[in-house]
Amino acid sequence: MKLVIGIVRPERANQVLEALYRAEVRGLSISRVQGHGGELDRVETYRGTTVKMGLAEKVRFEVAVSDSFVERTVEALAEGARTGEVGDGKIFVVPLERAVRIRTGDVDRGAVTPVGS
Amino acid sequence: MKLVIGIVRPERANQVLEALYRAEVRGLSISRVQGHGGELDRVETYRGTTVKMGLAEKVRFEVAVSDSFVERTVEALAEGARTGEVGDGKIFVVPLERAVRIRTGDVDRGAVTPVGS
Amino acid sequence: MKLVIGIVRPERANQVLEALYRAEVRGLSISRVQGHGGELDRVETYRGTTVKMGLAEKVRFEVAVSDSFVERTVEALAEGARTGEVGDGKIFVVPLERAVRIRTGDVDRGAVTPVGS
Amino acid sequence: MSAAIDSGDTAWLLTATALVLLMTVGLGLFYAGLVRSKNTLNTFMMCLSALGIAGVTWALIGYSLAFDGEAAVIGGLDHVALNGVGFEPRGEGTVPELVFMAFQGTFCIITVALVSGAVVERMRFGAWMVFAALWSVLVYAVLAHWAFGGGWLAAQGTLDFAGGVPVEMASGFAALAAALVVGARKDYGRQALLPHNAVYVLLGAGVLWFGWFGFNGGSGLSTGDPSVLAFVNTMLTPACALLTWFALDLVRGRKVTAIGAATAIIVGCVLITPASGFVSPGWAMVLGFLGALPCYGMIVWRPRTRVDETLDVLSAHGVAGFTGILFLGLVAQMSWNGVANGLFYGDAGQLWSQVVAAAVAPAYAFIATFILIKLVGAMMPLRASEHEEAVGMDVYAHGEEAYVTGEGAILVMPDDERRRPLVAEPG
Amino acid sequence: MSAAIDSGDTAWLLTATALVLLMTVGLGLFYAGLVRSKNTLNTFMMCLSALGIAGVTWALIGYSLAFDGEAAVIGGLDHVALNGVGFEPRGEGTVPELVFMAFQGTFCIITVALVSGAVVERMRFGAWMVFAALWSVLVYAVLAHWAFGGGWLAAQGTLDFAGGVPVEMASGFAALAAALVVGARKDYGRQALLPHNAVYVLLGAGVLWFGWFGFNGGSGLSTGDPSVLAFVNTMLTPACALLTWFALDLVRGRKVTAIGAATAIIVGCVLITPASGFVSPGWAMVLGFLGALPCYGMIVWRPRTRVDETLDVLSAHGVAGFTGILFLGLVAQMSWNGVANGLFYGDAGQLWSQVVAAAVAPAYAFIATFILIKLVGAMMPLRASEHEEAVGMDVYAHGEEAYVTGEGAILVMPDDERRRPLVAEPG
Amino acid sequence: MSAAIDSGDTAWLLTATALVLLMTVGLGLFYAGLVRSKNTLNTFMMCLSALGIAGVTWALIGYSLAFDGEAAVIGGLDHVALNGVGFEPRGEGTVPELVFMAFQGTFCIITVALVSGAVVERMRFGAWMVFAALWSVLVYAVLAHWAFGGGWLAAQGTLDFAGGVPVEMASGFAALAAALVVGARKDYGRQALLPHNAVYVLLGAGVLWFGWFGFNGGSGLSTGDPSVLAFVNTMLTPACALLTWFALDLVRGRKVTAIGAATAIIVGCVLITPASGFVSPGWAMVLGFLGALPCYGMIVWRPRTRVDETLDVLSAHGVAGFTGILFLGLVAQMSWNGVANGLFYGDAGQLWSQVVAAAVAPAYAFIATFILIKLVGAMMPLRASEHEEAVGMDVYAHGEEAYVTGEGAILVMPDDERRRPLVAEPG
Ligand SMILES: Nc1ncnc2c1ncn2[C@@H]1O[C@H](COP(=O)(O)OP(=O)(O)O)[C@@H](O)[C@H]1O
Ligand SMILES: Nc1ncnc2c1ncn2[C@@H]1O[C@H](COP(=O)(O)OP(=O)(O)O)[C@@H](O)[C@H]1O
Ligand SMILES: Nc1ncnc2c1ncn2[C@@H]1O[C@H](COP(=O)(O)OP(=O)(O)O)[C@@H](O)[C@H]1O
Repeated sequence: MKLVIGIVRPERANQVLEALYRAEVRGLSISRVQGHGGELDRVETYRGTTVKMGLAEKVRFEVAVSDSFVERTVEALAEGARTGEVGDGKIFVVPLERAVRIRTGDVDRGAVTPVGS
Repeated sequence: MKLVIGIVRPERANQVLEALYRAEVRGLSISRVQGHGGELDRVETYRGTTVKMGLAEKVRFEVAVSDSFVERTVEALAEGARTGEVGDGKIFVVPLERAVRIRTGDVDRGAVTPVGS
Repeated sequence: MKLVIGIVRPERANQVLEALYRAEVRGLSISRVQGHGGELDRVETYRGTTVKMGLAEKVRFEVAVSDSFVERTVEALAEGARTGEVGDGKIFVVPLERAVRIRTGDVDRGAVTPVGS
Repeated sequence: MSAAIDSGDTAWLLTATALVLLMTVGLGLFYAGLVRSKNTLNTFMMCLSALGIAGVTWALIGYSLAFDGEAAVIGGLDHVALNGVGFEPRGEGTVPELVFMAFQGTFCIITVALVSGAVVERMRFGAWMVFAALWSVLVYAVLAHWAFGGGWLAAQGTLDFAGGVPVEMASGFAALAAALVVGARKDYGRQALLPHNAVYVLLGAGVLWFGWFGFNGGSGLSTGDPSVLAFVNTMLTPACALLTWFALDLVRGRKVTAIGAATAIIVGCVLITPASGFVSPGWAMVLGFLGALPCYGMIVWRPRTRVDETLDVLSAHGVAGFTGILFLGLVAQMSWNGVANGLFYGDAGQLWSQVVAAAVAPAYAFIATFILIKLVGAMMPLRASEHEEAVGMDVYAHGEEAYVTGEGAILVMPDDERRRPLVAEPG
Repeated sequence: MSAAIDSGDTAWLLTATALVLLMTVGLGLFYAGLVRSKNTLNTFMMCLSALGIAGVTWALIGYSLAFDGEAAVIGGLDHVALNGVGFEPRGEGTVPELVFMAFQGTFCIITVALVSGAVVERMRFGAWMVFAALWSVLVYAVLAHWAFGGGWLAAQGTLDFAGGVPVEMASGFAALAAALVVGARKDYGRQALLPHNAVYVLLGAGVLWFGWFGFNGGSGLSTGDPSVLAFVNTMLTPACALLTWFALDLVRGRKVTAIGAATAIIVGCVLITPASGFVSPGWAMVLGFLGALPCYGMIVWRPRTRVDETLDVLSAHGVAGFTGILFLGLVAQMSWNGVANGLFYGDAGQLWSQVVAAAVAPAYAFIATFILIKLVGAMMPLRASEHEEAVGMDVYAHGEEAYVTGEGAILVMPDDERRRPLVAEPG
Repeated sequence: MSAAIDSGDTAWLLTATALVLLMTVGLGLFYAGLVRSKNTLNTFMMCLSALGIAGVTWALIGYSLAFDGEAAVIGGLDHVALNGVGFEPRGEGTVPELVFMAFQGTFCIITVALVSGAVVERMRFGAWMVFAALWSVLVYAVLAHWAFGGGWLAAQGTLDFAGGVPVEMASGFAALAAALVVGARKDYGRQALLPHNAVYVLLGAGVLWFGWFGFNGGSGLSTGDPSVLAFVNTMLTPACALLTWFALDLVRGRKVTAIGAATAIIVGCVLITPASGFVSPGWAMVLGFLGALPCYGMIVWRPRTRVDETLDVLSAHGVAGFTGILFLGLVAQMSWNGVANGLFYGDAGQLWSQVVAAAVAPAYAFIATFILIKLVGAMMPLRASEHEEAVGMDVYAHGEEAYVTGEGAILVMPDDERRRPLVAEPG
């Protein structure tokens, strides 16, 4: 199993969600993060203080999937998030040794794989 | 060492914390996330707009533990978070290659294991 | 490649950022977390209710780097975050199997390594 | 325009009425800040709903029961549906009765809203609305008649300038009854249930103080001396209560708390409410300094009990109103109010009249509310299920959240509101 | 001080003017809560900018065009730059003309601010400011002259106590035109665009109601009977509208919504605006109960269209104002207003005068606004680029964010504002 | 009720007093939004504490020192503890002295609160409270006597309608002194310290403007012509200042900022404060357009210095008050104010009287404050430790947080407040 982490633009979050649903990914968690990368900094001014904002709002997806699902999950993330502009984000794949569904205690594939696949 | 990630209901967060403390887990980090899984979507209405909320509030635990602690950490998470209703959440175990305590520079077990174990 | 996770004090976040920039780390994501460790709990009072706050505000850094960058990233995190007081935080290094730059589809080193290194 | 009308008095009463109406909004904000974020809207809505519910019951029946005639126990029905309420002043008044009715109506509204503080975070909204409608008539209007409408309390000499009886003691002891019947929140006493936004609390308290100048200052129904005295005392007493609260906080926890300060402002305003037009500024300051003590003690003690009177309406309004009503019996001064002296100025009888009010009003409010809410409970469930309470009242009672980011929100097209949406598959 | 001046009337008008000015701030908060957080400041600023822009255009020219002389179509220029506006009352008035000018100016300001609700989250701020300046003169001042300044509508007998014509219908139908010309937000209809802070919405609505007492209650320009009636009705109608809204929400979604309640308060205040000083309290309550129906229907229906009239100014102001203007033609009562009867009291002509206003005012507001904003669009781009809209108007239009944590903010020293900062390397 | 009392004037003064009291709450919100979230409550509390502290010192001694007798330097003690302050008007007044005292008291309160803007995010709360108490008497009351109480400034002809001397210049230059003595925040100049909630800032500014109508409009102590003029100018000047600020922002950064707009509103209100009842509406507009320039420049320049006068009280109040006081010396017009002409209307002497005030008031405020806060600093530490500053003043000074989620909060039972809690083990 793998833990797939995707960092995307907030305004694309809903497209990414839909892409993941279409890819039959059934479980995921998201959170707000701020990211730094190649984007130009925003200059903001508050009274006499001018600042460069080096961080941009992003949404972080965390999806645990069984190995067979890694490809389509990565593709779905990329497809939903891509705009072609700098700042689209990254996808990271991390090994996942164990997964447990708290409610039932099911482990591993049972915990992350949609019923019937 | 392992990085144990647990995603639980916000209303269970304090029980989970207490379970972890009882299991002598001494360090952890939590954050708010929103998750999608098997729960039924909430329908919400704002003036003329009706929406299905596909994400539910969850709390994400991140606990780095030495191997000997993995079991009891997972158990504590599960015990504290279980309600038996869909939406209880998941636990993920990821390999951890290195841990450093910034203050002292201690690495690995020293960084994550409670004094005296 | 590795995914380097650093948990630091909010008031040190900007120093850590600058340290990472100096270390030529070009991409990272941060988020707000709350952590428990060795710090003494804060006691707070709301009308007749007194509580111990077992969690302290922290900032979580997530940096994907190619192996050659791990050392300097860890050092930069530690250097920027260290105050010597309990609560400075931790650094965790997790194996990273794959990284994708969504915009271009570049994978692995191409996705996480600054141009020209 | 009737000759008896004074344009200055009318101008002030119009202003005062608007100020008191604003108080209910300020109270909603104050209460909303004190609850957890998942119950923010529900808490605010309990107050806003009073604007609709009590606003209407007052016009339809409450005003008549409170202010039609001087029968001992309850008013008549001649003013039902505002019948006969027009531009002529009421009795000796110098403002149109319509304005008087509106001004008194805003008191009914905020009193109902106050009671909600006892049952937030778990009472079902439907049950609340039914309860609010009945309470505004059967409890508020009755006590308003006793104290303001020429009922028996007024007749036997109780002084109550701006509502120690029908507003403060009534809401406080009704809150206790409501809390007892509805029961505690499921995690009460086991978990810390904390205010989610203290800025709302401070701002709400500030708005309440602002509105209270209309509440007390307008209760003289003119710009005459009693109104002026009441207004100025409404500035002095809360200022003194604040300092006492600071001191007590320092003694107790070595820290001055912000939510304590907000509470002190409310307590100070309540303390002076019954006494505002009757006592000298000097005594008003003393009332602020001393009167805060019992309220503070009560607020610290209450959470150690099993009674989840959630937002401490009893402490901040019941106890404070009680204290003010009695204090007034000691220090009322004919030379300031032209009406009566308290014990310290030679009239023990006045104190007795105050004691009667301080005994009867809480009793009536508590018992009537207890019965009323039991009845409502017999008709419909009073509280949300454990699950609903856990998820929060905002989603369950209103289908909304106070703070929405929009991620994961899928638009439901009117035509497919019943269609199984993309995201409904099991996880 | 002129003998004609009444100190009580002046006191009330000063208060009322301050109250109406506060409404624009409350509206900013109300609107800001209804948009997404990335557009919070821009939305609030559209309202605040009206305080500057319309405040100045009104003093320079708008007041003169609206209130200098009784020509049928438009006023004169004798009061340009407040020339000749001083301490003497205007006509039969009992307050200094300066106060009258200021009071009317606050109406112009809030009407301009109202229109912004149609185009938030995408209209460029520069274009908005130009549009606002022109609109305040070419649309608001003209309609104010027709309805208030002795223009042809007033002359042919239209009754409009506090601005059903120049404020409510004008802003509502202008909003429709503006929404049509500026076009929908790029994700409109495809994604759910939700209110980011419902507490702002509730508080804003409360502040608006509070201010509306000055808006309607002050429109009698005195403390006389019409003002008193208008004031009291401003308390009754929204209370009734709230109950209707609760009922409709329950029928529709089995849940009473908070944002619905906030909307109901606005709708209730708008419904009574034109009728406030002319109809009995009883009819005012009926208006609240019934008048809410078309507005509710419109608000539910509008999002199903392709018209992104974002914050439903048309439904809440245009339709409600329209309803109030006509209703008034049915139930106006000489015995209450001393001026005119509606159809139910024997004067069909009055209804006709109302119908004329209800037909002409929306038409003028819509057409004039449509042309005006097209012209502005010809001069400069009206809307932000897709990219700017995605990132949010706050950053693009104002270089600020409403909620900043400060992480990653690098101070730019004045001397190195052009220096390539530490953090600019490509990722 | 004394024959001299006018009900309309009293109605307006009561309203104005409530409005000014609300300003301090609005200021707390405005300031709280401008700081980082970890200092939100502490900042708000500095303002709220002024309501308690200065409210009490004013009643006990400040009022007497400011308004008892017309001695040149300082008033007498006959009104200590409100002795002899009752329903009779003061001098020629038409409102009870009690109201006058309360109205003036709200000025003292907000002036104290204003000063806190210079030292937020690091000054210890205890030291602040001691300082505030002393400052309200030794600085505010003295300057109020000079300018309002018949002291030497008034005697030598300085015109100050609503507090350019004791409120605006005093708070501005006192703020500078306080900032110098307390010192800069530890990260000042090295890190960007940004406003955490700009909505609070905008709403707070709106509330301040609203209250300022009472502040300036009430300073005529009646509803007479000067009050009316002051009121209307309070609407015009900020509107013009807003437009100037928009223009300057555009020139400087190509973007109109929201926090700039909020600042412009304050600056506009301050500019007109001393001049409000003395200059024509036309000149008031000019003052808004031009007077904003020095304030804007100062606000842009100050952060480039090492002086961490954190919330720019000097720029927004000191410099603006200074500008208004002098401008008034140029354009005061007997035909509008019935009192005096400025230089442009033939009386150079008036300008001189204004120059004297503009020189002496800042000097006294700065020096007295400098000494005072040094003394306080000798008694107790003025500022929080580096560590406390880093963690935030809310937790350290008040034991609270503005925004709490509740996770990890363990209830401490009264009986085990000393018990080592579950969560205290070392990590
Ligand atoms: N090495 C990294 N580790 C963690 N997050 C990263 C890394 N590089 C980029 N990111 C995240 O991806 C976002 C977009 O990356 P950026 O380089 O700006 O655009 P692009 O991926 O299109 O080149 C960043 O804002 C950051 O949140
Ligand atoms: N594959 C997954 N990857 C990441 N998070 C997941 C995954 N599956 C579930 N979750 C998280 O767990 C939460 C609960 O899962 P859900 O399927 O709804 O309930 P249950 O675990 O009881 O079946 C989800 O809201 C989501 O936050
Ligand atoms: N085992 C752990 N797993 C995850 N996060 C941890 C762990 N231990 C500590 N942390 C994080 O590091 C922060 C600081 O740790 P703490 O033990 O308080 O200080 P120190 O690292 O100086 O001993 C904690 O607040 C928590 O966020």
